[in-house]
Amino acid sequence: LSLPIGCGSRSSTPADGNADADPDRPRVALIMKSLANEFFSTMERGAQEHQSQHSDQYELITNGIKDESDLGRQVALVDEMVASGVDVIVIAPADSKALVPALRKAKKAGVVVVNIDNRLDKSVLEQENVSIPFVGPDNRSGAKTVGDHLAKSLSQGDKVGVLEGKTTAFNGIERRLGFEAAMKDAGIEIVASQSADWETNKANTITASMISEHPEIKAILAANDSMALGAVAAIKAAGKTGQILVVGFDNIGAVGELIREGKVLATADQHGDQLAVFGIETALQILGSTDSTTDDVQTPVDLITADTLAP
Amino acid sequence: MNPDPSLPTQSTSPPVTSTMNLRSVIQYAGLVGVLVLLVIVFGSLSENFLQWSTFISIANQVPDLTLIAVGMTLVLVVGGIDLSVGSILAFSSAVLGALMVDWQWSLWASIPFCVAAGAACGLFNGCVSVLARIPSFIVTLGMLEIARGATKLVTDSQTKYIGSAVEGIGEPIAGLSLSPAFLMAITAVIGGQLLLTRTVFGRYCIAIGTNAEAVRMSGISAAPYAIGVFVISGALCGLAGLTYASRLSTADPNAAIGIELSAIAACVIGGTSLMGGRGSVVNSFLGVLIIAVLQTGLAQIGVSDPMKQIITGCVIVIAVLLDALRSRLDTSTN
Amino acid sequence: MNPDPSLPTQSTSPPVTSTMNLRSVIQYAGLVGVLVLLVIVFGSLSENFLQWSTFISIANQVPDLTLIAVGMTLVLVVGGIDLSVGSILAFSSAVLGALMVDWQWSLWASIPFCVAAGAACGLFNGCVSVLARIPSFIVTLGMLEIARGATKLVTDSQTKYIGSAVEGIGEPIAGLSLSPAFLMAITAVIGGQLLLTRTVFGRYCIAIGTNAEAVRMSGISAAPYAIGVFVISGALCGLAGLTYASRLSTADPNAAIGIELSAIAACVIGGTSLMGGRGSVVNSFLGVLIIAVLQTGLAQIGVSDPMKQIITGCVIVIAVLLDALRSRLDTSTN
Amino acid sequence: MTSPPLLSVRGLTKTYAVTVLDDAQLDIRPGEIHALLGANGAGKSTMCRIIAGLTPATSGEMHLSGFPFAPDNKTAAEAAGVQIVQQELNQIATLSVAENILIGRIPSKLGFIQQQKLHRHARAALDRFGLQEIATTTLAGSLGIGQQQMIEIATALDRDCRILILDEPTAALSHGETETLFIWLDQLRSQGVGIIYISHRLDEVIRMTDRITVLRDGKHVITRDTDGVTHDQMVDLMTGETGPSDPSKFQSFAIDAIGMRVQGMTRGRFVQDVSFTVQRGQRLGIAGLVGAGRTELLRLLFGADPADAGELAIGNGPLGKPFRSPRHAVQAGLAMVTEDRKENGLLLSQSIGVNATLASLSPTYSAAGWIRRHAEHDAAEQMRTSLDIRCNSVQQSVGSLSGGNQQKVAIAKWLLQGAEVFFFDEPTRGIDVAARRRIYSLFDSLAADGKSIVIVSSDLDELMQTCDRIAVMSAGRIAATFDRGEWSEEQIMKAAFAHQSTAAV
Ligand SMILES: Nc1ncnc2c1ncn2[C@@H]1O[C@H](COP(=O)(O)OP(=O)(O)OP(=O)(O)O)[C@@H](O)[C@H]1O
Ligand SMILES: Nc1ncnc2c1ncn2[C@@H]1O[C@H](COP(=O)(O)OP(=O)(O)OP(=O)(O)O)[C@@H](O)[C@H]1O
Ligand SMILES: O[C@@H]1[C@H](O)[C@H](O)CO[C@H]1O
Ligand SMILES: [Mg+2]
Ligand SMILES: [Mg+2]
Repeated sequence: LSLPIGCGSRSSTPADGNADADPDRPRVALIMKSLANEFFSTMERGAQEHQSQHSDQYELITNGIKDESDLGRQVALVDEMVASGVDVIVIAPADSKALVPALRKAKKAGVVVVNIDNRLDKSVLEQENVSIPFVGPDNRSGAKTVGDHLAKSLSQGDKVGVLEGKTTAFNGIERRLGFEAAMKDAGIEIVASQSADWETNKANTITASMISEHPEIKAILAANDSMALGAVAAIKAAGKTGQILVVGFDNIGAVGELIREGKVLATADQHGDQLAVFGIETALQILGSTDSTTDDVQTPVDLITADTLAP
Repeated sequence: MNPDPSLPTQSTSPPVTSTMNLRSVIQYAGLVGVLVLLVIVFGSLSENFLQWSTFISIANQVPDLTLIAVGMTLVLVVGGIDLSVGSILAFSSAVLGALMVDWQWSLWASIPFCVAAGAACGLFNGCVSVLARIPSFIVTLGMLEIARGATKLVTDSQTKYIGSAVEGIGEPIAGLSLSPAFLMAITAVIGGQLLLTRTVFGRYCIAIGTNAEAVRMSGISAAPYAIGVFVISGALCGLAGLTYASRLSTADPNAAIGIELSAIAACVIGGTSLMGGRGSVVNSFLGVLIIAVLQTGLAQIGVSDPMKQIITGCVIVIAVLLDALRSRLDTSTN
Repeated sequence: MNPDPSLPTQSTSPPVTSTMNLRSVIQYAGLVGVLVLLVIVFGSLSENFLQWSTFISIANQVPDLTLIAVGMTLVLVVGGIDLSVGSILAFSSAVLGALMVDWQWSLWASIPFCVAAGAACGLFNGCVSVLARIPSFIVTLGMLEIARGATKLVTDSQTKYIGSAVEGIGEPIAGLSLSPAFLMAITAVIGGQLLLTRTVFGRYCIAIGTNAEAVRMSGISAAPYAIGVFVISGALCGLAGLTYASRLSTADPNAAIGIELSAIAACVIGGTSLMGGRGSVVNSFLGVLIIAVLQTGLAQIGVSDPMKQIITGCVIVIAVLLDALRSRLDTSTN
Repeated sequence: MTSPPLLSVRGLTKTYAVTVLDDAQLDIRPGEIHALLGANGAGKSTMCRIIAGLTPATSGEMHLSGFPFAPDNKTAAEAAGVQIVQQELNQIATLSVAENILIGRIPSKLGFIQQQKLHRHARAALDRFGLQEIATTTLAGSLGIGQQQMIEIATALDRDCRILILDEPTAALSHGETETLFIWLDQLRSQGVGIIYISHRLDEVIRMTDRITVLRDGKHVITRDTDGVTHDQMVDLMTGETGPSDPSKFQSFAIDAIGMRVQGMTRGRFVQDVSFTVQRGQRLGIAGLVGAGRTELLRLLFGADPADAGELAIGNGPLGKPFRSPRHAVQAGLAMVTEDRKENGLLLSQSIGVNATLASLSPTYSAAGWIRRHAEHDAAEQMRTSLDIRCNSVQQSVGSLSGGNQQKVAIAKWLLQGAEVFFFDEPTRGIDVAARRRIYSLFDSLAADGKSIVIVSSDLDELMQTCDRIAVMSAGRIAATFDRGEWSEEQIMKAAFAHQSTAAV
């Protein structure tokens, strides 16, 4: 069940007051996905801050969609941004495959395109015969790091549950694979693995029933922090706080608190606020150079635990 | 006049003898039957289903939807619809979160404002739709967007972690093993049912939903009642915002997206007419329970997500279908 | 009887002389006014809005919603509602994807099956709701889940990349600068309008939505018409699945979630009654355009996301409000 | 004249919750008008609905021209030559008059409506029945119910038939239209059509019909020639008891105190500059043709529609602004039994009890917002007895009552509420003779209580029988006012046509 009217797109005024004064500055469109996730509001804020410090270099317009499923709208946004004459599109695609044709058209129209956060599907890129640089983290190894850290607190033979992200998002799949690898290495069994679509409330419901179906579960591995929040609440409701560990991914503000309180064991910081910035910088570089082929840029992922957080 | 082709004869050949009460009692029995059936099915499919922990987990989930469904029943009875419930819930819990986190208010000081925020949204819905006479579908669809936008403004689009200060609402009261949230929901159900069946207010709501013009021509001004119902729905969404926040310990700007369809489904499963004039709060509650048991059960038996959706869809249709067949049987043998 | 409190007097005092057509022509003028207003506002706020490319990008987006809104108008006219449109769209495009990718069928061989898949879902909706006489709200809510689940089964919950084979539908025909998708949508609008206003089928649909019992009393069996309308809606969702797939070059299992509310909003903005018996396909199309222009305009002028939602909500309410005020003015000066 | 029956009905039984038709029989000969008589709820409409294929019989058999006849639906009955005009209106408000007339057989080519053919045909059907002033493109919903009724009759007459059933066709018609109808009935009779005619207006029955069949509680009582049967005998046959012969010796209760004053009330072209005064205890009748604006006038006075101009006062007070809403009118002491009970009088799907107490729930049947359920139930029971509402219980939904009994519930609502001035718009529409007398004596007792009563009726006899004064409306104006003793049917009809020619239609 879901919500209406695709009002979900977001944009912000160019942070620079006299945006129109300098027609030579390139216009950069940042197209994000699910605004139902604060990961992206953090991302947006990071980008805006960067822009205000470099307002002489580019103009920024940001948009997003209401949730991960609003794919049609994201494709439309690409069209609209091309229509409104932007020079650069930095995009976190909601779907690894479906965005490729639209982005190919954008490139054909002379727009520089950079892919961030969620990697576009390699085979589709090949079939469409486009190359789009990816700027983002290695989600699988990031998730593996989190999983490995969790494994230290568990013992061999323990049972855990996994909350997957959207099944159509490449980074969600990668994180699941990372979790699985870590558990396999430590000899821990995954007894339940379901997608909660990156959402808090869905994760809450699913975790609650995972716990009553598998009372022996020792930990929940959530592919992002929104879902980790839902898991923590479900564990609390079942009266098992402390008995079931939770790990997440993203390091959103709300989770920092939970880590300090010990309700979440660890998360991965993929520097969401910098992710768009990396993308924008890469795009501006391409714009400035004559060489049109660019390599992917891997951004850092850091493990966050109570120890790494300043008290 | 006769709005659903699927009910072509309802208005002109109502069941002969059945009174409102009798009808809804029969319906009640049918719903309990469906519920029991679901519990048995899930109990036999999953060894861990028939356990106290499952019931606790269901009891934890239902307060939000129950509170909303109570208000929705009333709104449907007067012949309106409220699509904005999810956004109002989110807005109220955002207000709660802002007060408790940013302003450091206590829970008790914040609750009235949380509920008032919901009631205010409901007042807007009611006033615009009733006084300007535009379909509540559109007004509340507008509010769905507006309140969601306001929520994001209030929370700055960030999930606000409130923490243990709000958790008490969702935790079992010592000795009772029921949480205040659950008790609030039950109170709302009982209060709503009494309001609808025993008070002048409720009677007028039913009358307005049946034939607003006849009510007007009886010298009763419908507006205060119709508006009142939207305010009640809004206030209950405010309460639901509180229970939601307490369940997740956070004020989540994306809370309860899409809950309107679940709430309406619960009401219709419970026999409330989308055309107004007919509804039972208790039966809507049973509708909520059916949905909750179905959700929890399906999650526990671990069928795949696609199958889960297919089964959910089928059960919704079948629940109403059974009810329709049964009531047709009643009428014809009666 | 009188289902929305916001319209208490409508049924008893219809405008004195205005015929159906006159009424919808007036409405048409009002909608065009709103549309022009929006274009002017956005044109003055964003220098890039009033450009050919903006209009092309709007024309690219509207086919899906237009096709669905045409079917929705018909369904609303007979007094039903179809919540399953988004899921049916997704299911049809999944069928298309499976045939073209897994079975390597050509586009032309696959299209009939894509449309048939949609029509079959519509047939189910129609048969269950009309024959078993249960509200179409519930049946299509069930179908919303069922078809979505089926979509995930067909696509294995993965986005299916179809590629250039399907893109032709969305690309401008040489010399016309309009895509087949857009032409299909326009054809559906014109065809739907003719169907509703010029054919016996359409008149019966209006009659059924107005007073199904009277239609039965006239010796006409309502079922084939009511079912037919759901089949048409399903088939149009199938076509929308095609245009959606061609726009994205993929079959996306999460396609068009929530589009039902947008489609219904478009219809209601266009003056279609949720109570049945009144509607205009052309005006629904204007509703679609208003929504699309609003979306595109807001994306271009760069307000923040929360403000965007608030503005969207307000515009929806105001559009209908203006219309209500205007038509009240018409009636009273008449 | 004993030609073999065109239609014969034997052993017809219909059971809902209770048996409403019990082994009933009927014979219709070609070329006769056959009255079907019975009290409200006797089963007349049910019998006709079975013959017309609208509802199945529980048991029994029918023969048409000697062949077994058991129509599954209306279309089958029509194909066999049976047409019905039902008691309740069945116009589709959002379709044009032409489409309503031709519904089920709209001329079309490849599914497309042939507009010209459609309107030409409808025009002819209306013209033939003297309805020149109704445009075929008008939406049916924008017509008054009298005009809608005429369209339904025109629709039936437009189709060829061997059996024509008219279920209270004149209930909403006034004199002129009724005469037009009768001319048509005579013509059909001479063409050999068998006509079943239901009416509670017994004078019409005596004047028009050849034979009568009386039903009582669903059972056949008698079939005989109309010739020689008197008004009172018919009533006795219907009620099964020998009642007092027409009791209504008129008595005036008017006292010299003003009940209501109305000055210059105007709304568009429907009501123009209407002024009158009703004394307390006085009964003022308002006569006029269909569409003369009588209903509009009452609605206007009751605050249901906004007025363009005018003033009024309840009781002796100074004239004041018209009421802004029915609520204000009711608070000031008005009550109005509406003409169209289905549309704006009753909550059809609710019980008799709920309907009866609707206007008086607060404060009479509630305390601190809570409904006093026993008091409410008792009140409903009391109304059931005093108005003789035929029902299984007061819990029964009003929609399942016979038309006449529905009307009684609509009246009960206002009796429980109480008021100083009562408006009755077509109060006996569809009400049987016995109940009608009960309502007349109700007028008497209200008047005796010092209440003022304004009665709109298309049944001139009714007005002449019950009223102290009669005002005649014509095209929105009061054309003449007569006191008892001064009026004659001729004068009233003349006044009714007074402004007719000048009225823009
Ligand atoms: N659909 C129904 N369900 C239950 N009872 C019904 C239904 N229709 C009619 N009845 C009952 O059948 C009885 C006969 O009704 P019917 O309408 O035939 O009476 P009638 O003779 O036409 O009376 P009237 O003069 O008031 O029109 C009534 O008691 C009525 O309540
Ligand atoms: N709401 C309305 N809109 C347009 N025309 C109306 C409306 N109500 C009544 N009319 C028209 O106004 C005229 C007066 O109608 P009204 O119902 O007052 O007449 P009446 O004398 O009571 O006759 P009837 O027997 O038809 O009720 C009629 O021509 C009717 O069609
Ligand atoms: O990487 C992001 C975040 O982890 C977010 O929580 C969901 O969307 C993903 O793409
Ligand atoms: Mg009858
Ligand atoms: Mg009248």
